[in-house]
This record gives sequence, structure tokens and C-alpha cells, in this order.
Amino acid sequence: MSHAMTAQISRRTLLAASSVLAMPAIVRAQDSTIKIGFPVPLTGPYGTEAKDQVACAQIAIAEFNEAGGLGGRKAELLVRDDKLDPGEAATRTLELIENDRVSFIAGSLSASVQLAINNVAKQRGILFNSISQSDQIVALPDWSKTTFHEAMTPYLTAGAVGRYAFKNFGKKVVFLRADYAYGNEMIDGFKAAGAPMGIEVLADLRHPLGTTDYSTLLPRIQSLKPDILVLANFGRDQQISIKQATDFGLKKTTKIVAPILLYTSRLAAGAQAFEGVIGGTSYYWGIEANTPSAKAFNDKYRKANENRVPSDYGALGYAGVRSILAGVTRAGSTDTAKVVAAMEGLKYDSYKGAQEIRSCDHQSVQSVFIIESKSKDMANQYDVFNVLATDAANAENLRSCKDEGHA
Amino acid sequence: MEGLSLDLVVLQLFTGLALGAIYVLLALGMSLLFGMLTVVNFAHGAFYMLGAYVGIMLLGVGFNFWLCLLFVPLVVGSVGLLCERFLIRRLYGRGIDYPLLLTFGLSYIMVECVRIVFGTTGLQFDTPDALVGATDIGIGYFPTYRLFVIAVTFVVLGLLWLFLERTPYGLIIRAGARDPQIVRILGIDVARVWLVVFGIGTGLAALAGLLAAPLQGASPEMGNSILAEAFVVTVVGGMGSLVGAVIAGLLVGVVVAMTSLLAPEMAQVSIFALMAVVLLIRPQGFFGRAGLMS
Amino acid sequence: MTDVILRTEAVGKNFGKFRALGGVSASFPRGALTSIIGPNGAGKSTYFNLISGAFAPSSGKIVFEGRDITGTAQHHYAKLGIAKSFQITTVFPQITTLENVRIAVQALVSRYNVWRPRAAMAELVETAGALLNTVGLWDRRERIAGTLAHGEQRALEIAMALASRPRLLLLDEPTAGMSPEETRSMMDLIVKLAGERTVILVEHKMKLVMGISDRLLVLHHGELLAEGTPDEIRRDETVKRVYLGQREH
Amino acid sequence: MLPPNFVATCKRHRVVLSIAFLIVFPLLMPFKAIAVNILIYGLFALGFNLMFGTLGLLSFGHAALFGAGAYACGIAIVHFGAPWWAGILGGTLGGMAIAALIGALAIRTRGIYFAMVTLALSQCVYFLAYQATAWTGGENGLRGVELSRIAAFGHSINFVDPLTRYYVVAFFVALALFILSRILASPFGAVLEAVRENEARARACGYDVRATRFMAFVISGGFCGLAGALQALHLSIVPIETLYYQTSGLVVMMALLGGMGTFFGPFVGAGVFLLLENLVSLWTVHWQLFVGAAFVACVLFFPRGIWGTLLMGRAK
Repeated sequence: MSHAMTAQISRRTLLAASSVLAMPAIVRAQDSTIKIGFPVPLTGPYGTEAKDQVACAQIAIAEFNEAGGLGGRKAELLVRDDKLDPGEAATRTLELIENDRVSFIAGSLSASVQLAINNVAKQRGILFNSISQSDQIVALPDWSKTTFHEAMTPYLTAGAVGRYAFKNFGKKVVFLRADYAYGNEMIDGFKAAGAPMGIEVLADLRHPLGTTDYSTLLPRIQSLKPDILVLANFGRDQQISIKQATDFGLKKTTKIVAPILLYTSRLAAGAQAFEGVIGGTSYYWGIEANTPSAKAFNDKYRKANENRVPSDYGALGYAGVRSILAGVTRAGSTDTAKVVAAMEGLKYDSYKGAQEIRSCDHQSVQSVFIIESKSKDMANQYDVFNVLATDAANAENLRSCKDEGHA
Repeated sequence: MEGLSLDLVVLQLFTGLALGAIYVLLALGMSLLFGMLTVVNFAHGAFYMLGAYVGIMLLGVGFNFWLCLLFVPLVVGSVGLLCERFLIRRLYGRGIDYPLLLTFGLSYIMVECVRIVFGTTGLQFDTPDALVGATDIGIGYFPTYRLFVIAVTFVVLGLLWLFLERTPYGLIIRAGARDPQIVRILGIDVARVWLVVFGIGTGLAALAGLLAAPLQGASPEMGNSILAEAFVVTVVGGMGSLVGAVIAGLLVGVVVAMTSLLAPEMAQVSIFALMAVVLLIRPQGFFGRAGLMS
Repeated sequence: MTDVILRTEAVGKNFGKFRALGGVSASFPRGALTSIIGPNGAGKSTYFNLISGAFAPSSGKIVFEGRDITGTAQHHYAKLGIAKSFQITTVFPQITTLENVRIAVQALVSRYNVWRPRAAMAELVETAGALLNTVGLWDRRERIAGTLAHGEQRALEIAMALASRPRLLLLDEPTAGMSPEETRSMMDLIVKLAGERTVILVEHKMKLVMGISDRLLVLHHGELLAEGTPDEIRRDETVKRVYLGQREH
Repeated sequence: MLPPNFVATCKRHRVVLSIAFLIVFPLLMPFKAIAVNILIYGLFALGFNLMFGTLGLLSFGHAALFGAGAYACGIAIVHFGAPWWAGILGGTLGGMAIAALIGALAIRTRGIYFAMVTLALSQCVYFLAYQATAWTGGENGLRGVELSRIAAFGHSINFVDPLTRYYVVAFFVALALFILSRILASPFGAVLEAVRENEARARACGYDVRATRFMAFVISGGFCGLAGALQALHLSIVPIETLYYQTSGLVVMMALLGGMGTFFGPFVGAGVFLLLENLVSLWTVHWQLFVGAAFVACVLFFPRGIWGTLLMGRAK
């Protein structure tokens, strides 16, 4: 555990102790510290991902501090558990802003949580860099001058995966989406990418979030004989639906494609379940072979974490905090307006190759990696994906700022 | 509608039955606990989840799936016995609120313990080799494992029926489920009967969890959503009624399957809409006693 | 013809296939104390529950002061001028005796007022106090009702029944489970109450009511067996055979 | 547990003491936002307790009333640009309206079935809100309930300031407490007691039990709706989870924890629950283990709830 983390925990323990004694919790760290709030869902089903995000974010903090900080001012990460609940996240954000007086906030894992944090932060003029996927956060009315989006948008991800899949596996497609914003935005992205390629949508089915039984839908999909089944769902929904599609024998005739394949899910579920599934990711440690920044980041992570490798979502935690600190360095100040100005148009290569923050909507323009789950020839236990293609960073692949409602 | 045919509808019926089979096992236990002990068991979902994880644990130490079918209910049922003996027993006669609150707390503890031991991400549970694949049931192929789930449920129902009809314990339990007063009046060692009932109820929940695990894997939260559904089934069937639990379980399974075929976005609400309609027409459920717990 | 306060026309009640009460037609004269008697299972309680509105009859109708009240909801009875006491003691057990009666009195005045303080309605407390005096419970007014002796709770129930100033008071076995002394004071109370209003009394113990009733109704197997003054009933051969004979050998 | 003369003194001055407590409360809490949350959930539990504690009816659908208030307030402000006071009024009325709808259907059932019908109907409300994305924001929740300044009594108050926000919320909570104590002391309050104590007798006295229950449910909806509206303003969002059945479960637990049927119990329950969750989750991610254990301990050792146990201690 890094030094900053330990220091923070002792401060928290102190805070807890003081509240137990019903004392006013006026524990102020030195004003010179640059505080970054980091709400992530430490408890609940994405606890593993969240913990990795914290570990990665600490690397960004350590890098900044080791480089001398901002003229000697050190950065500090204030981790909070948002419990994957927007109400809790909003409360925690209020705590971070009003009580801990953070200068910046990065974090969040689910769409609704990031929109909640964004809403609270923007009302108080605090810069927020989201590391979770959403199309809406970069569009009006949710977006604000202090809103930044480090993660990919569903539109971008689905577009990249779609362009690859429709070209290589066929044009007859069945969509199965989790019925919520993430699923809907992903399918919009696939459809937008597929339209010019002339795909034929055989069916566009929805399932409720948190479905545990897809057997009611699978026979119907099977009878349609599609080339591609797109599963626009996430986490456990994705795991269960892929597993059950395999049980129904769907993989024999149909290629299963998911917009996002999570490294942690794949590790937990095992090779068998994900075998031959195609998907996208914002980061895979294996790109270090030909990406120097990835190699550097992985090495730092390995050193701090017993030689393990960072996950895709974890890496976003690093990037989210690092971009803010890059802005601080560039602005030479922690003043929000100056940092915003410094981050707009910022070009950087922190862990996955060249990226740029688009000025009009503060979206990070970045590459998408198309990956396939491996089941043989694995070099080590972390070697779970093959990178099939890279959809290079290109603002053309994003929704235009005009479509997002920006002037 | 795209790809809709009669065969598909019939297949969907089977799917509904497989889904319903899990509900039946859960609701049976819940109904027993409620009918006999007036315990609204909020930890029922946690026992269900525990069934899946104990299965993973036993597989890990060399048991096979078939042995798990026997031992998982025994192990989890024993946990249930301990909970009854040392915690819930102290609350009888204090109304429904206290056991409800206690089991709610208990479910928090159980879920968190599983997270500590097995992690938060959830684990894969492979379908036993003999049951992988699909079987031709005349109108199309249907996953063999799901047929197996239906079969196991009916076997368990048969065994439970034999137990309740043909053993002295069963007689007491049936009498008690109909009217808890009678058992007390008859001067039977109620404490032991209750203990057994709690063991059976939680054991059934664990079996349901184990059966569900190859379908959806195991996760610490898997009991949360199914708890609400199990409540619905129990209430629709009539709390305390075992026949009601069976019929309502299968009915709810089929209703969910059919709505997900015809209007998938309504699948989740259909279950609650069904319950609202049933209770508004027949406030005590299909087979429940009127005025129970009022 | 004397003034009839309540009349039942062929009222009957079925529970599923079981016919608890055949069509009973009877009239109750105003101002009289009428007792309904009969052996166990004769249908007394069913009949009582029908005229007091606890059940709706399966057939027939009930006429109160010339008005058909068949099927009227229970909570309207108080306003009609009919009050009852239950066979099983029924008070508000965790509230004081005085508040029990006060709540009963309040029903005539205010049911849904959410704003006025209760304490400001002094006249209700006064009325309640007076009623407690009537039934001899004034010195018990601060006691929690559930802690009163059985006989006192029955008296309290009658005070609550009187709160609606009923013209017709229905009492279902008011002396059930009472000690001889309690029974005696309860009978005295009933006689006192009957002086001011019509009372219908259901009683299992025939001897108790013979001396105080103006009229008697005898039910047997869900049918009306006989009606008349206590003397007439005493002389009635059928009644003797099925009821008196049965009980007194 | 508490010396009787102290308690008597407190009781005599309970209005003053309550107000004094509300004033210093935020200074005792680890941060202001949690103090506001405690007030809001306390108010929500108070409304719930009107059905459960006062009337003896266990509802598992109160999330719908709370959520309706939050959404009504949020939608009024986001989609209609309503002023803040109209949002609060709208939220209160929204809670009452949904309560009237659910109540009209559910009030004829009893006991555990009442709990289940209310659960089912509130889940239906949840799914409706989930689908009505244009109005509610669907799964993402309703955003943009932004209130930076509020105008009152000729002054413009900075609602973003944490302490000011607390006092604005506290004002409405105090108002609600006052209204509730009036209701409980009113003739209708007596009818509620009567119906809880003995339904058959209440009916024989001339009270319409169903109408009484229905009215209590609607009033309860008003309190819960107000709590929801305040939450929407406090968090500036309305999460869809507000309507989910787990929110109903939460409020049941808070009321039981504090002591059902006691006036301040719901606040104590909400406070203890939220603080416990907050403090424990600061030093371990396994906070649910401790919260669960605390529940079990409470049930076994403080069956009347925390506040109820304190009151009992003094009665001895």
C-alpha cells in the first residue's frame, strides 16, 4: 500500500473516532494539499474493479508527488465508497466538497452514479473527471464547463466494435440489450456504425437489468439464425447471458459480440464461458508490447501490486486522476477555471497511446481495442485476451459536439 | 413479432416451468416457515445464495454435483438450525416484526461473510458434464439441465409429500401449518418441530440456490432479487399453504416466461402486477387463510 | 298496535352450506326489554349479529324505525341509534377508561378532524365522565382499560355503547364469565338502562332474564320457537320440552 | 435509565428542546450532508410510522410515497421551472396522490397481505417511472433539480451553503413534526388509536375503519412526499433507486430500530442507521457485516427499539 493511502486511512480513522465521540469533525488537512475526491463502488458487485481503480489512482498521485507536486504542493486522494448508489454518491460528493474541501473529483463506475456526482459537482463549480461510460454526460443538459469525461462513450465503443464485427462476421444481426441507458446507448452506437455497412437487424430485444435467466429469449434468437448476436449488457448480466447462450448452443452458428469485455469478469468467469467472444475495451495490459506508455504504467503497477497487472477499469482510475493533475501542472494552479482551460485540448499519452481532450465537450478522444477472449496458448494467468485490432483515436468516431447539443 | 411460432410458445412454457421450479422450492420453504413459525424470513434469499456457494465449496474439496444435491441442503439446513436454535427461537410470540428484523440483519451478515470468503465478483458454476447440451422434447431442443431442474423439483415435492403424509412429524407439521395453536394444545415438543421445520425450509432454499447456480453462476447478491420474487410467489399462493406455493411458483414462472417472450420490458413488472391483481381479487392468495396475521 | 322499534322479516343466514338461521320474523316493541334465549347452537348469536349489523343476512330484511337497514355498514349503526356490546369483551385495552368512553362519545361529534386539540373538547370529557358514573366506573377513570377486572370491562363496554345515545341497545351475553356478584350488579345496571331505552339482550342462562324481561324470544335450531311474556313462555309446552326440560333435569 | 425528574423536565419543554437539538445537531455530525440525510430519512420514517406504529399496518410500499414526492418536486422544478416552494408543495401533494391511489386498492387487505399488496403496487410505480424516461430520466435518475438560491421573506438565501441548506430542511422537518403532533393530539389521532387497539369496537362506536386507514395512509403519504421533495432539493437529483422496494425495507428497519410507535423513534432509528453505515464504511468495506450484527443485537437486546428502550427504562 502506498504511503499516501496509509496516511489517508489514518486521517479517516481519526475522523471516525472524532465522530464517535460526537465531536465536531473539524479535521482539516494542510491547506496546501491538492485534494482529489475519488468516489467508487467499493462495496457491491463491482468491488474488485473499484479497488483496482483506487490502486491505479494512487499511482497517478504518487507520480505527481514524486515529480515535486505543484511547486512543492502534494496531491492527496480521498477515496469514498459510493456503494453503486446515486443517492449515496451524491451525499458522498457533498461530503467531499463541503467537508473535505476537495479541489477536484474523479471516479464513478456506473452511468447513474456519474451523472449524480456530476450534478452535485457542477452546481458547486467543482471539476469532475468521470471514468465511467456514458453518452449523456458529455451532452447537454448534463454537461457543464467543469465536466470532463476520461472514459470512452458507449457510442464510440459500440461503433468501433460494430465496424470490426460487421466487416468480419456478417450482416445479419440480433441485438439483445439490457433495458437501461448503457444498453440503449450501446445499441444506438452499433446501429449508427452498421447503417452505412448495410446490416440487417433481425431482432432488437430487451431484457431487464439484473436478469438472471435468458432462457426465455434464447430459443427465439436461435430460431432467427443470426450471424452476430450483440449483447449490450454489462457485468453479471453479460456473464450470465454469455453462459446461457453457450448452454443453448448458440456459439455453434453465431458470433457473440459484446461492446465491452471486462478483464475482471473474464478472470472470474474463466476461459470456457467467454471462449471466442469478441468485444471492445479501453485498455488491455497486453498492448504494452508496442505501446511504451502502457509498459511504463504496467511496470509501476506491478511494482506496487505484487507483480499483478492493471485491469481496464483500474487503468481508467489512473488516467482520470492523471489528466486532472496534468491540467494542474499545465495551469500551474489549482484554480478551477485555469485547470479547465489547461485541460481543454490537452494532448497526452499517459497509458494507452495518444489521447486528446476535445475542447467542445471535454471528451477524451482515444483508441478502442478490439479483443477476443482466449482459451488456449495463454502465456500466463493474466493473458486472457488477443488484441485483434485497434480503432485509432479519431474525433470522427465520436458523436459530434453539435449532436450533443453544444453550440 | 419477429420469429414467433407455436413451437416457440410451447418451448417457452417449458422454460417457465424450469424457472417456476426454482420459485417453488423457495416458496415452499418460505411458506412452511411462515405457516408454522409466523416467521417472515428475510434471510431466505441469503440461504439460497449460501446453497450455491456451499456447492462451490464442496465441489472444491472433491465432491461431485450429485453428492452436492444431497449435502448442500444438509449443510445449509444445519446453518438454518443453528440460527433458529440460538437466535430466532428467542423471538417467538413477539409478533412478526422481530423475526423479520432479525432475519434481515442475518442476511446482511451472511452476504458479507460470503463476500469476504469468496470475493465480490461472483463465481462461475459449471453445468455437470452429464447434463450439458440440449435434449429433443418433440417440439424442439431444450437444455437438458433445465429439464433436470424440473425433474429434481418434482422428486423433492414427492419426497416432501411422503414426509408430510406418512411420518408422524409430517402430521404435526401439516396440522401446525393449518393452525399453530393446535400443535401447542396437543402438548407436542413444539421446539423440536420448529427446529426441524426451519432446517427443512432453509435446506429447500439452499437446494434452489444450488440448482440455480449452473444457470447463472453464484454471486453474493443473487439472493436479493429472488427474495422479492419468492415473496410474491408465497403470497400469491397463500402464505402457509404448500399446495399454493407449488401452483403459484409454476404460474409465476410461466407468466414471466410468456411476458419476456411477448413484451420483454414488462417481464419484471408482470410478476408484481400479477400479485397485485390476485390479492385485490382474493386478498388471502389462492389457498391462504383469510385474516391471517391481521 | 304498539310502537315497533325493530322488526326482522324472515332473516336467515347461511355459512357455506350450513344454515345457521332459518327465516326469523319478529318485532321488538319500543321501550321494552326483550331477551333472546335458546340452548347452545340455537342461532342466538347469529341472530344478534344480523340485527346488530356484524353480518349481512343471506335472506330477509331488517327494519329499524320503519327504515330498511339491511346491509348497512357497521359503522353507520351508531348514527342510526343502535349500539351494542360484544359477547367477547371489546374495549381499547391500552388506553385509559375515561379515554375509552371519550373516544366513543367523540364518534358523534368528530371523526376526521386532524387539527383541533382533543383537550379543547372539554364537553366530550364531561359526557364521558357522566357515562362512567352511570355504569359505576368513575373512580376507575384513570386506569388503563386492559387492567380492569372482567366485570368492569363489560361495564365499560356498556358505557361506550351508551355514548352514541342509542335508542336501541343490543347486549350479547353481558354476564358471560362473570362471578355471581358481578352478574348481580350487571343485571341491576341492565334494568336501570332498560328504564330509559329499548334493550335487546341475548342470554344463555334463562333464569337470569326471566325476572327482568318484558318479552322473550326463544330460538331453537335456527328457528323461532316461541315468543311472548315470561309467563307465556314459562307455560309454553314446546319450550318446556326442548329447552327447559333439557336444561333442568 | 434516565432520572425521572430529568425526563419530566424534558417532556415539559420538549418543543424548546427539539428546536435546540435541531440547531446544534449539524455541528455534532461528521458532515452536514449526513445531518440533512438523517432529518430527511427521519421524516420519511416518521410518515411510515404513522401507518405502522400508530395504526399497526405494516406497509412495504412506502418507497412509492417517498419517491413520488421526490419525483413530483424534481419534475416540477426541472420540467416546469417551478419555484422552490412549489416544488416542496408539489412533492407533498405528489406523495399524497400516490398514497391515495395505492391506498384505495390496498386498504381492504390486512396484515401481511397489506404489506405485500403495497409492495406490489409500489414496484409497479417503480417500473412505470423506469419506463417514463422522458419525465423521470429512467435508470439514470432525474438530474438538474438545481436550487442555488431560494427567496423567502424578502431575502435570498444561499441554498448551496451546507449549513443554510440544513436549516432550511430542518425548518420543514420541524414544521412536519409540529403538524404530526397536532394530528396525533386531535380527535382523528384518537380514532387512529381506537382503530389500532380494537377495530371491531371502533366500528361499533361509529368509526369507519377503512376510511380512517385510508386517510391515515394519505396523510402518511404527505409526510413521506415532503421528505422525498426535500431529498430531491438536497441531493439535486432523484435516483430511480428512491422508488425501489429496498427503500421501503430501509424505512421499515429504521422505524423498528428506533422504536415503532414512539414519536421520536423514527429519527433515532434513521440517525443510528445512517451514522453506523457511514462510520463503519469509513474503516472497512465490510460495513454490512457490522450493520447486520447491530440489527441482530438490537432485536435480541433492545426489542422496543433504541428510543423505545430508553423510554421504557424511565417507566420502570
